[in-house]
Amino acid sequence: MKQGGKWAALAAGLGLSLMLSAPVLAQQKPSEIKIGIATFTSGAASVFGVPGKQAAELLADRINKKGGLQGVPVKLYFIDEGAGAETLTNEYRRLVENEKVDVTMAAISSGSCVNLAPLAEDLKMLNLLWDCGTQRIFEEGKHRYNYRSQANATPEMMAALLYLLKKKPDFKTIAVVNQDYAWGRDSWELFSAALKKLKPDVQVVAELFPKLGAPDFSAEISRLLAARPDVILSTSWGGDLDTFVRQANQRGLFRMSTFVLPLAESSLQRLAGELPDGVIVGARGDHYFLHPEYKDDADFKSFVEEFKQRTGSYPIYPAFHMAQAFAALEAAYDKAAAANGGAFPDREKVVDAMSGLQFRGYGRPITIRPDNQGLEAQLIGVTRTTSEYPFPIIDDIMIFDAETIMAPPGKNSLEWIQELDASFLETPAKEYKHGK
Amino acid sequence: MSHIIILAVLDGIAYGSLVFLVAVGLTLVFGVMRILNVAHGSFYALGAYAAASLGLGLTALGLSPWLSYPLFVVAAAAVGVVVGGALERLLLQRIYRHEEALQLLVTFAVFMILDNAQRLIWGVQPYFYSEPLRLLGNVSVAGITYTAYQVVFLPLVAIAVLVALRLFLRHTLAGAVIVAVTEDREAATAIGVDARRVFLITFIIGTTLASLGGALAAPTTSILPGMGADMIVLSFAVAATAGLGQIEGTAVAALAIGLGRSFAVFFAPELEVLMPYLIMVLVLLVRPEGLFGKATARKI
Amino acid sequence: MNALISVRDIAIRFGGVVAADGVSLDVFAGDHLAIIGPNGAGKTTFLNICTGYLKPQRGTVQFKGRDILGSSPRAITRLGIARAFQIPQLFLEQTVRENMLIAAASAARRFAPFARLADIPERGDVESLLALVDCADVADRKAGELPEGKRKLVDIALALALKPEVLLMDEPTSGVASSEKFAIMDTLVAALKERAVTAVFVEHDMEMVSRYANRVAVWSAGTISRQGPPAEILNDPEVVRTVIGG
Amino acid sequence: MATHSSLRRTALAVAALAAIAYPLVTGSSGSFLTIVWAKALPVLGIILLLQAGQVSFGHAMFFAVGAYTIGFIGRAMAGGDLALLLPAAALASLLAGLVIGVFVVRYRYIFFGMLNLAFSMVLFSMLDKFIHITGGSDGLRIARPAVLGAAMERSDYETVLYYVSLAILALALYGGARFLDSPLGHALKAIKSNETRVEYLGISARLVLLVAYVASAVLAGVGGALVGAVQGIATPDYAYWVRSGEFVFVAILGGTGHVAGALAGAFVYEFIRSAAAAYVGDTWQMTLGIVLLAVILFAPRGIVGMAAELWGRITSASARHGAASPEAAPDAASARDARPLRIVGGGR
Repeated sequence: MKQGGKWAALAAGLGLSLMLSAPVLAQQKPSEIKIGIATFTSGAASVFGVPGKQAAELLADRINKKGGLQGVPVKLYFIDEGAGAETLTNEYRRLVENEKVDVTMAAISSGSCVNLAPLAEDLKMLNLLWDCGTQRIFEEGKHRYNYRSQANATPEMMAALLYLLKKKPDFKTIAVVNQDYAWGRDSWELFSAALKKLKPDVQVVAELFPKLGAPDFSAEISRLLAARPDVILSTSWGGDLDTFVRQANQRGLFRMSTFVLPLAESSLQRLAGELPDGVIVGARGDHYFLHPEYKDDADFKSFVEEFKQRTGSYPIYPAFHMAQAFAALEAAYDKAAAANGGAFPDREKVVDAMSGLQFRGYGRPITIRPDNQGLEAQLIGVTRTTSEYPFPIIDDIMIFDAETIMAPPGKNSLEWIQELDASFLETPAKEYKHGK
Repeated sequence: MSHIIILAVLDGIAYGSLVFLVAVGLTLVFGVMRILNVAHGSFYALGAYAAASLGLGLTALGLSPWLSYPLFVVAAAAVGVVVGGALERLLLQRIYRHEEALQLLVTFAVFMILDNAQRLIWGVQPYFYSEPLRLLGNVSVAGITYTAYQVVFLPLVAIAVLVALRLFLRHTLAGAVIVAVTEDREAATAIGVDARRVFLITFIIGTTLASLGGALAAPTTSILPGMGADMIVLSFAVAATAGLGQIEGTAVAALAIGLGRSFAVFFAPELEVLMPYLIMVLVLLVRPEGLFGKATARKI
Repeated sequence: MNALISVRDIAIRFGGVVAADGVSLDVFAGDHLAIIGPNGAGKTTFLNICTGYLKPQRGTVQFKGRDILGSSPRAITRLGIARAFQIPQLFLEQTVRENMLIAAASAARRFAPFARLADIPERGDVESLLALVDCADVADRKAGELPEGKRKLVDIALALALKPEVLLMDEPTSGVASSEKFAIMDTLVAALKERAVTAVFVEHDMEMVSRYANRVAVWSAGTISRQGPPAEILNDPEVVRTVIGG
Repeated sequence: MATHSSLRRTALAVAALAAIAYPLVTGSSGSFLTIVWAKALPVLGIILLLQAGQVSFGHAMFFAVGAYTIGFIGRAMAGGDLALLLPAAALASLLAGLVIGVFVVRYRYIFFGMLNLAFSMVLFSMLDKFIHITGGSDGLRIARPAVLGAAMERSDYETVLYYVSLAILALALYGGARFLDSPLGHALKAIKSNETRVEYLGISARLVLLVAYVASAVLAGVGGALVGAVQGIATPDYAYWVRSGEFVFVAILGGTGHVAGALAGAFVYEFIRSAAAAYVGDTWQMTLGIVLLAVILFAPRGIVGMAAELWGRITSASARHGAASPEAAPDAASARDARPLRIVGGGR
């Protein structure tokens, strides 16, 4: 304390007065809890973003109808991931700095999450990674303000692989057609590493990475028809997946190979009549409007029906992911309030409540691990045409528990995969038959 | 090996045919109006959406899916005449005397508006209408199944459009007038050609071709917001490779770029996306006026 | 006496039109050579060839004994051959003074990236040249705003600002008001003499030719049909019939 | 006139002071404005090329070169140092501008634009495709670098970036204005109205254009590096043609007659864009498109042109004749019509 003494004294005085006023502010309930949500409202990925947004609006209405979170109504602010990285970060800052949101839910794209998570950390803003899949964020750094209310790419891929190995253990060749971006590449890296470990004799006959948003897969399909793989994996989604499936179906590729489409739950309603029976489809978690364990649950049914009524479609996994983020938030406020002696918690207390949080959206209950990663069960099955719906449903469902198929906290997924052995094939799963 | 080459050639032809339809419209508009229409890709998208909407309407009304073929042409022409015509009359006519940079930007603005408009009108969920593709069934080449629509119908349409354009430009009065304006606007106006009319007609033909490309692509693909953005650069690449304003050249360049792409898928998948731009850069560096373009000197 | 510019046996055709076929012509130091001939005979083409804008199918062009065929207009300009145009070639969006300063800066090779154009040492010469062609009053106007006659004069002044050895002019006073053109040509020609600039001009106006040329070459049917002093050529009945018209 | 220029100087000083004081007064790190400063740089580059009448529809490639350069170096050097990263980005974009410039300055108008577009799409495809090197479409993360050896918290770092960007922009605007007033700059403008004459004055139009092209590439590269540093990420979108189009858009919006157009355009564009994203959400693209159309149709000289006109009207009723012809002279317009399709610049 030499020359800076005066300044330090001033700062101390200012700090003291702030501290004195702080408890007064904290005890007062705000008039609303502002939730900033990053989602795609433009671009190809809006096939996920818009159902996510619709679900958020529906859920906010429901929360407000019953009085809000700890008695405080919620208000939603949406920002568009499709507007590009700079606009998105600027928008995110605007939400935090100008709109003064209390919590954010960002985002769908792994790219957006990689971009926004460190920003949230710097801005000390509670952020729920509500839909992005990259396993890297929590494997590569420690976070206080970022939490993921769902699974990551590793269990999603492991569930698909286990299901394939259980249902069709004797295949010899495989080909992959993934979108050419981080998700497509990373998911294949995880899948192929585990496949090599568990079934080393399988030959990869084609690795195709058409660009994201490619309008035409004719040449890729010709190549697959010529290569005749036993299994074709594609983790594509949205319009790309739909186009690929249509073109492949038209040219008889489904008759030749078993398809594994871990994200196809989100396309089922659109692919009516195009997706034959027997295709392995996943849902990035245990999300399905006919979830065998909950489909008769009143709360579940009312969500599905209200969503269908509002939007004209049954909810797909991004809608369920959004529901999980809201459930996490609700649980966090409740837990923080309880820890606060029933008083309305300030933001930091809500963040404190996040670790180890347990909550349930419209699937099995989820726990936040110490590394802030959510533990979410994985549902996977095969397509089947029924008379009940004008599109294929998922049958022969298996649901895997999360812990059994993902790297433990602090462990890199690829390293964990290298340690897998044949016993992994025995990973238990609950099985369900449609209509039983 | 030869087996694979046949496959790659077929895929290249199918793809090139579609790209040709779009690129030839772009090149025609440029040749006559000297405007590079950045919104050209939006017409491709609008054509696809219009075709799919009409097609789904057919299905809803329970009418024969065969009607979709004539409806494609109707959809394309409707988009070209209504949207293209309005654009030329209301906007482009005001900017013919502006600098090129401003003209490009006007079409860029139109691109932004139309792109957004598609999303507002048709939403974000992919649209499909693959009925016409199914109707024509499959053909088998070297043991590999192809859709007749892609490897027979689309190339035939492309050839028909090429021949029709040639006949129109060489053997009709309207065509002759368009050619005259392309070659020397000053002289053509001096002998009493109504350039305004020629521009309008050309722009409608050009945008109709783009939307026809979109309409014909509709059964093969998912129709999504933003599908025009990539098509526009691709058709630029084709048109520039051929030499802007070159109708027949565009067909050759479209085929070359289609083949380049499909061979890349078979032999070097990493290069697939790069292929059209690599071809374009290489051609332009060697022949700046494009493969078939003619260099002109300024009169002093 | 050695020729400054020496053209030998050039031939050029555009499609079916023969513009030059076996043309040979010498330009000597101090010449004020007028080239006359019917419209469309290829006189401008001749200037285009001499300055490297067009390449003939046959023949040679030498400047001070050095082959310049195949050189670019830029390289030829740098050697000391400047050109004024039939249609004035100006920078329409810049002021007349800026037009001139660019030329002067180029001649003096002043291209330091952050020095002001208006401050180059040659700015005094520019002002006197503008005064010479009677354009000082329009120096601050954009070239595009000038009437045709003024543009012609600025076009010539631009070429002079390059301090050339040879100046090629294409109908220097077409478009200039007839009341002014002799006054201007008087000053111009005096300035050319003072600066020892050799001049070649393509001309239609026989009065101009008789007043300002010391030699005349007749271009017709793709060849130089006659050359000699103005008094002799302009009175030749054949020339009168084919070129001057009657 | 003296009062006008002193008035202008005062206005400039006030604006500069406001920009300098902004973070101090508001306490915000001003990242919105940092983006504005940074994005004005590539726009300034576009304005330089527009002086010669050339529109690059591919300058985003240099923007990406700058951003990826600091990303790569940062990755290799555990973040690196801003004092090293920015010069490195400038150097990388200078080299890229030189290599590509040598090819593209041979072309004019649409061909210049298209060749630039083609090069940028090649770069875009490569950034997108070579995912193991570039991170693919998710982008390359740019770790927060040290500044002159000092590691920084986000808020300090952002304040530093704010002032660094502001200083670079101020320098660039001043340098740009000086350049345009130099013989080279005037030769550049001369290329636009009459390249033939440029050559007939013994000036190499290609060389002049190359100088401007390399300068514009460096401006775009430094702008990209700054945006990358603010965002903490570089994505292939940085090189996509729509972004190149955006730069041209901003240049026209701001006005191409003066270097200040870059700043005015970038500011208004970012403002409209954020406002549109915040208030009209789903139609932000359409809003921007309509603004662009309105500017071209009703104020083709951009914001700076409008301001100059307004300024002229306010300050000098007497000096009317100078400002009275804002539109291109009819001669110039008809000259454009008569101009043949020009592909290759230079000698002929």
